[in-house]
Amino acid sequence: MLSFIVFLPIIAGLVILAVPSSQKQIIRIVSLLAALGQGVLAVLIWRHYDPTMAGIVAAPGGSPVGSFQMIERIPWISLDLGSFGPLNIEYFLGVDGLSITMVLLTALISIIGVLSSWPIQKQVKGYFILYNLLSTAMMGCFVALDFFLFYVFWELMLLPMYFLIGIWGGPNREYAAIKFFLYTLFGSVFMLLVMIGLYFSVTDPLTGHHTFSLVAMADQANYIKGTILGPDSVTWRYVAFIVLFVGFAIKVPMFPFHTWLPDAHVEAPTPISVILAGVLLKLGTYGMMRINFPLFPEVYQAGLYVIGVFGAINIIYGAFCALAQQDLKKMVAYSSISHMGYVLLGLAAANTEGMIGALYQMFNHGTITAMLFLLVGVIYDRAHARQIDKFGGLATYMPVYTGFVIVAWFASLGLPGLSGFISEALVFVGAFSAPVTRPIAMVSVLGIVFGAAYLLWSLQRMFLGKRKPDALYDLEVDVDGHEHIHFHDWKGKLDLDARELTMLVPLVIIVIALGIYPMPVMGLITTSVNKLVQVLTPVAMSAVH
Amino acid sequence: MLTQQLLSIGVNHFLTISVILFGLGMFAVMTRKNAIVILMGVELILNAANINFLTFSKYNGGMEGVMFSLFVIVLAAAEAAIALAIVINIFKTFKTVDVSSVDTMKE
Amino acid sequence: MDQTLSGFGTVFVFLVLGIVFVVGGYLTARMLRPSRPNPEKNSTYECGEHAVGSAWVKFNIRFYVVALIFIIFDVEVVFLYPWATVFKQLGAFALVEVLIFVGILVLGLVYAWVKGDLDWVRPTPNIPKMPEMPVRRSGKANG
Amino acid sequence: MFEMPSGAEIQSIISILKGGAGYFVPEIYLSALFMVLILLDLITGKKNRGLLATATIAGLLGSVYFIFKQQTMPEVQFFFGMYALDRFGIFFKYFFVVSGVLAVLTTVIDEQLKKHESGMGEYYALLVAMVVGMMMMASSTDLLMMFLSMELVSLSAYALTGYLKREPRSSEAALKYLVYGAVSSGMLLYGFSLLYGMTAETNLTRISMVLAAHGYDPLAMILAVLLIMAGLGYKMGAVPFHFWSPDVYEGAPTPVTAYLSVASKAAGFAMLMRFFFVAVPHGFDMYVSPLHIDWLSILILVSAASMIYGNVVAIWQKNVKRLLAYSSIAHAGYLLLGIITMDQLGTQAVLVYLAAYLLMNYGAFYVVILIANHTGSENLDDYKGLGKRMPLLGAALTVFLISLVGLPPTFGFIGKLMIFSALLAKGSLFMWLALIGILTSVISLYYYMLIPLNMYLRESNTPEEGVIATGMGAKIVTASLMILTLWFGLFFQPIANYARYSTSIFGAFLN
Amino acid sequence: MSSSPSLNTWSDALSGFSIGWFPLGLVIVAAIPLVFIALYALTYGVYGERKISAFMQDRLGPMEVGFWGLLQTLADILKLLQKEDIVPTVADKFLFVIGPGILFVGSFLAFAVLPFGPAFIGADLNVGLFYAVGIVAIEVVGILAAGWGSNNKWALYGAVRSVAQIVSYEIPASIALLCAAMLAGTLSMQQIILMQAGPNGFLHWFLFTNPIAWLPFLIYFISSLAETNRAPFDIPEAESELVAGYFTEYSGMKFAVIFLAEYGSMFMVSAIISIAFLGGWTSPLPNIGGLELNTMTSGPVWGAFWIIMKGFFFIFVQMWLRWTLPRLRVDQLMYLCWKVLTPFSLVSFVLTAIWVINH
Repeated sequence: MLSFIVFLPIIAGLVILAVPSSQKQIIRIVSLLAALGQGVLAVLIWRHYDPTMAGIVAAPGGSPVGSFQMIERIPWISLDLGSFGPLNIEYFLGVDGLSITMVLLTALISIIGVLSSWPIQKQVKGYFILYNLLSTAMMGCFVALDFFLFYVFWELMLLPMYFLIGIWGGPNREYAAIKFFLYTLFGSVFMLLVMIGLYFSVTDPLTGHHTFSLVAMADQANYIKGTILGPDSVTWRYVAFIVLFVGFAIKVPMFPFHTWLPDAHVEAPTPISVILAGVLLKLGTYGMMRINFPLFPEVYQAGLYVIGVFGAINIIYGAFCALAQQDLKKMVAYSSISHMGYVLLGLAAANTEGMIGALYQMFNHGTITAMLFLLVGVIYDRAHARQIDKFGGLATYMPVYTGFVIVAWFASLGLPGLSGFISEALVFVGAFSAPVTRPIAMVSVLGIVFGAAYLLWSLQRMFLGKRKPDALYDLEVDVDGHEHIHFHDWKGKLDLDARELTMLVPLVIIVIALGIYPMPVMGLITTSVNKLVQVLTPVAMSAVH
Repeated sequence: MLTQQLLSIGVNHFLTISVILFGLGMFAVMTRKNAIVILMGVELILNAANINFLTFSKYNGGMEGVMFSLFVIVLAAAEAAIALAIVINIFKTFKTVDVSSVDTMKE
Repeated sequence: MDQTLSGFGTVFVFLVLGIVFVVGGYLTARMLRPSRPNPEKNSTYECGEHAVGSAWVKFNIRFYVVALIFIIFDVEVVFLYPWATVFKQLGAFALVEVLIFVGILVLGLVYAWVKGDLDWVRPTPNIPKMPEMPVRRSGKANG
Repeated sequence: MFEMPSGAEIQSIISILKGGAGYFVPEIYLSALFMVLILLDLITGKKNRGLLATATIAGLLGSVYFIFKQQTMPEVQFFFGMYALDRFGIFFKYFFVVSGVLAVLTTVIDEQLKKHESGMGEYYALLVAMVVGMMMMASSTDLLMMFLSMELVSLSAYALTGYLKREPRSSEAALKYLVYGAVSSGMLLYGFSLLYGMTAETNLTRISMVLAAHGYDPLAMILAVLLIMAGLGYKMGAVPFHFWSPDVYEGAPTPVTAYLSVASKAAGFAMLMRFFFVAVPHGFDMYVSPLHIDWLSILILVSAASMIYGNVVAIWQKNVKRLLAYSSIAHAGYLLLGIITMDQLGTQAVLVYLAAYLLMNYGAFYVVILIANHTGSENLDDYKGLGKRMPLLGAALTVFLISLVGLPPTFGFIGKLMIFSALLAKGSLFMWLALIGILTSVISLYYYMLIPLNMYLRESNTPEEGVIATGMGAKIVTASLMILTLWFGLFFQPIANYARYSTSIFGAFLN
Repeated sequence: MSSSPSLNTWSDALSGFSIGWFPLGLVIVAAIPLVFIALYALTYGVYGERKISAFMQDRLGPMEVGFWGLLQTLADILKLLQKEDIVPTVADKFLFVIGPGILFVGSFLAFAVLPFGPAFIGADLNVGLFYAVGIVAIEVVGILAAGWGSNNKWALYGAVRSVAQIVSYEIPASIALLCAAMLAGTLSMQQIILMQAGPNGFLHWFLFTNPIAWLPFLIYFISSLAETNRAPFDIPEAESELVAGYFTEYSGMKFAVIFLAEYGSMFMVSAIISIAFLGGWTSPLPNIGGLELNTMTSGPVWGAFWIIMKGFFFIFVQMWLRWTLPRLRVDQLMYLCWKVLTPFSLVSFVLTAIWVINH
């Protein structure tokens, strides 16, 4: 089942390859079908998922695949390396609480992404092939339980993303694409070294051979003394942790490594922004939770404070920057940085509340930011510009649009009753209850205030009041005295059309529903997060040793 | 008499000559700009190696060194042939055999 | 070993004696001959006219080609000499080997032949320009 | 000076030669092919390009049969220990035959060579001669044979480089290749002579035995090794013996460039491994006493310098061939990493990396030629907007470049993975080298991606539009190279296992 | 080395004789060929050539100085010694001076391995034939030095033509000699001659013992003409177009040295051809039953006589040819060398090899 959900898009991509490039509609429909198929599969997985099983790590003496579900484990490569035993790489997929939510999110965002790609006219065939490749890679990352496989999927994301930004992006797309590519590659190449180092340091307790299995790696008992990343190699374990952390932090993006994000977002076409913000950023934090922390728990414990500080910086710095932006999309991009800061803060708390908050925030941020970018895309489609100053009084002329904007904006700033509130609240509860992060949490609360500030201010400037004199649209008064506005190049419906509504309505429903009743997601993740926290706590570690 | 004097020449004498030849060859290679002169420097190097081979062959016994030097001579000739062909072609194209001025491709 | 070396020792004496003879001849002549140089006498001979330009004219490219072919053949022939002295003992196997060796050589010759590298006058416009020299009447015997 | 051998001795020599000839069949066969090609060229006259190319490919593929038969033969050293038949050599024989076939395939499509006024007989013959020479480089176990085979390769390569006589760049490249090549082979030879002086042996195994038994003068040893490194480094195109490679790669006909950058380099590495693993004493004692410098430290320096220099300088290149030239210097650095580990895993990694490099570099050059056929240049600027106009080629080139960077899921990634695995398996000893390798890989991404960047992200300067037609054959070759690059990126097991099998002959020599 | 004890007795005895460290005996051994060259060049070389050419053209030649002009060459020598030695201002002095020296020394060194009979040879090298072929090639350097050093167009052209011609014809020449070496199975001059010695005189000569040797013999003879720049291969010094070739600028003693070298080479190649194919110092006369002509005409002195006579015979043929055949053009020259002589020399090589294997 997991294989299907991973490879369905790539199959669609192959089908598209065979379709002549003039048949744009067929290409779109094939992609949509693939995405919908993914959605159906995701729902099936969700229905089959047993939330009482934890995952994360194999129980000592138990099954080598732990309590993961929907396992698919096939030997992939087996090489004889002589004195190093065989090199075993497995095709190893599985889900637990950490990944199931992400799988759902990815499937959802994929569907929305395809819908939002509908208006793209330039090289449709190439676009959808790359899109489907990206979709496969993302999904693969979330379900891979073999480090090697994970790495392959991880790197596989880069190239489609590069081209999607670089070819279908805005005027400065070349710079943005290269920057995105270099930053993320810089983060990930070191992962390769750590991966190899881990391979030589970990043995599978069952076979006695070295292994790439993340499940085995998560168990500190499987590390061999005297190897490069063995329990006694303190320095290298610190180095490895930092390297991995930086690699994932670039993806998040964490403060000093964030500069690629605004560029990428501004230049990327709307669907890619949606995917980027909705799924890709989550990979960073997911990687931390899946790989970085469990594999080096003692380093994680030692670095909680630093992680927390970076989280706070992200929250506040992101908000500040958002406040200063003229470009609506850039503002949303910086708001993403700010919101991912909450995830980091939650991770730094190192307790159940914080972790659940973080994971939940990841899911919520995915949906909310997708909405934000979609809405930005809507106005960009019409006006071909996004300067906040160039609008004004849109509420009068585009009431439905404004309604959606208000929901999204409020969800983003964490208004109670909407999903963002619950996750942010949980993060803060966790952060306050952990002594290490308490002072950081106090500072971080300011972020909410700033968040409210930039969101509300932009709302006011764009939607309320009257049309600005230098606005990007013309005002017409018809014979009945009704005022209409008219965008220069826009032939379609002024307010949201059916396709846009199809994308936005489900997201709004999810945001509101999860704000009122978060248990569908919470229930999925709690067991796993508990287990994760247990694996990460010093007590558990000492029990292992 | 003369033969005895000739025989009193030892391995070090030969090696010294070989080193001097090698040094001269390297010097020519490094300082000269004329392709032909550079190739002559290379011939010096090859011959220095030949002297080594023959000396060692004589003083260590064994035929390998002699064989080696024979083949080196042949290869030197082959190399000279190809080198000449290329240099002639260069001259036809560039009207010079100055290596430093044959430099149309930039860094 | 001794004998060979003494053999070449004799050759060395020949060398010395040859040089002595030449140098001696020069010296004797110097003592006997007059020396009354003048610029006209010391000028380069060019059929009694003043020499035009330098002697550094370009040669027919054929000369170089001949040199190339010569180098290859000459060195290969060198290999045959030691073989020639012992091949009776070596028997048929060595003969076959050498025939292959010579066959490759012949192939090279045939190649050069067919490609026209053995023709002194080629149809291609490879005839060098000799700006310093008056144009030759006999275009064929160029050189 | 020397006694004439007696009749019985001569007979025994002859019987040894006769016995050895049976193990030498592929080389003999290819030498015959060389001559047949020349004859064919002479017989058929001018209009024979297709025939010659077909004959070359058929001939090269025919040699696979003989190499295959060798797999079942016992592993021996023959011709008085000058030459070896072993798995290591057989691996490289296959490698060179494949690269030869690819070289012919690239030649067939190259417009520049098509316009060449004189025939192509010599070209293909020299190509085959190089294949023979490189096979011999990989299998030689004697200093003399090593030198001879290396010169055979070099001489053929000089001629091939300057094959476009009317093209100034080609002549210039040939001159530079020749001058540097002659000097470095002279240095190599001088190093050999010193080694011979120290041991009175030319056979690699016996050299190592003598050195082990009697010890050696470290100063003379380091001098000899340095000089030999100069010769081998030249073949490999590693810093600081790389000066020739950018100019030569740029100036030579592109198929030759591809051939040199892959096959000739691989032959250099094969020889390097045989020489350093077998002949010269080695070990990790330099870490015991820092004053003791041996060839391993030289290799480490060379490797690091190559990776850094090649990758950094490549950034500023505007010519794609030149860019690939600098990158090939960098790849020599990566390959050396595998040798530095001095173990079987590292050697295996080198072979896998070479196999990967064969596919991806040839693929890249293949597309570069196809593009140059259309645009008439290899400048990056002329690649603008080509992605749209040649979809398959663009995609394939991107795959090859990604593979050259070393990103999954391509064969190049597997090569890097194996190399770095070998390094890290040694513990933290070579961590810094691995770091250099990784960091320079990131740099390499930048310049490699300049090509897709120009192809896809920038608009063409010329108003031309529409898909550029490429021949069906070229498309098939490109696509199959691309698919192989991806396929082995995912399922590299057979090649890696075969590489391991091939390296097992060094078992006793490696630590 | 397995030279039979009767060989080289005189020269070996001489070379063992030395005063203190000075190898006087060796010097005498070397001086004998030197004197021989000088004498022969003066008498047979210069005078002979003039007389022979005169007779061929039905005239008398030098008649004034001495009886039948016998002292003419002596007068010429005195003239050359006294003549002013002109070195052109633009010449490369060093090359100009050293060129004739190299020429002469190269030519003279070849005489080191020339057996003047069974008992006398400068140095009986085991690679004698090879040495001779090799050392004669040094002349090329001298010619080039002379031509280059003169800095004169005629000289340079002459030198380049001469070098091209000499090196080209060296290929068929050396392959032809190779055939003789194969027949003999040795490269030592004395051994080669011994292989052709026997009671039946000329019937033992390689030229007559097998059906192939006439081919390399002819090839070598033609090539040797070219190697010594003799007519009809004398375009390097073709007086009608190149004045005097590479020695255009030479006068006085240097000119004399060049001439000596030329005549030395002429004799050398003639001697080599007689050694390789015509039995060297062996007597041509066979023992006919009781009439032991061969035994009677053998011995050290007879040997010297025979080899010099054979040499002179070929020199005579060379002079004869000079007045018989027209000069070849450059392209004809190269055609003859590469497309006729070289292929045929290879053919003769293969035939000889097969013949030797089967006998």
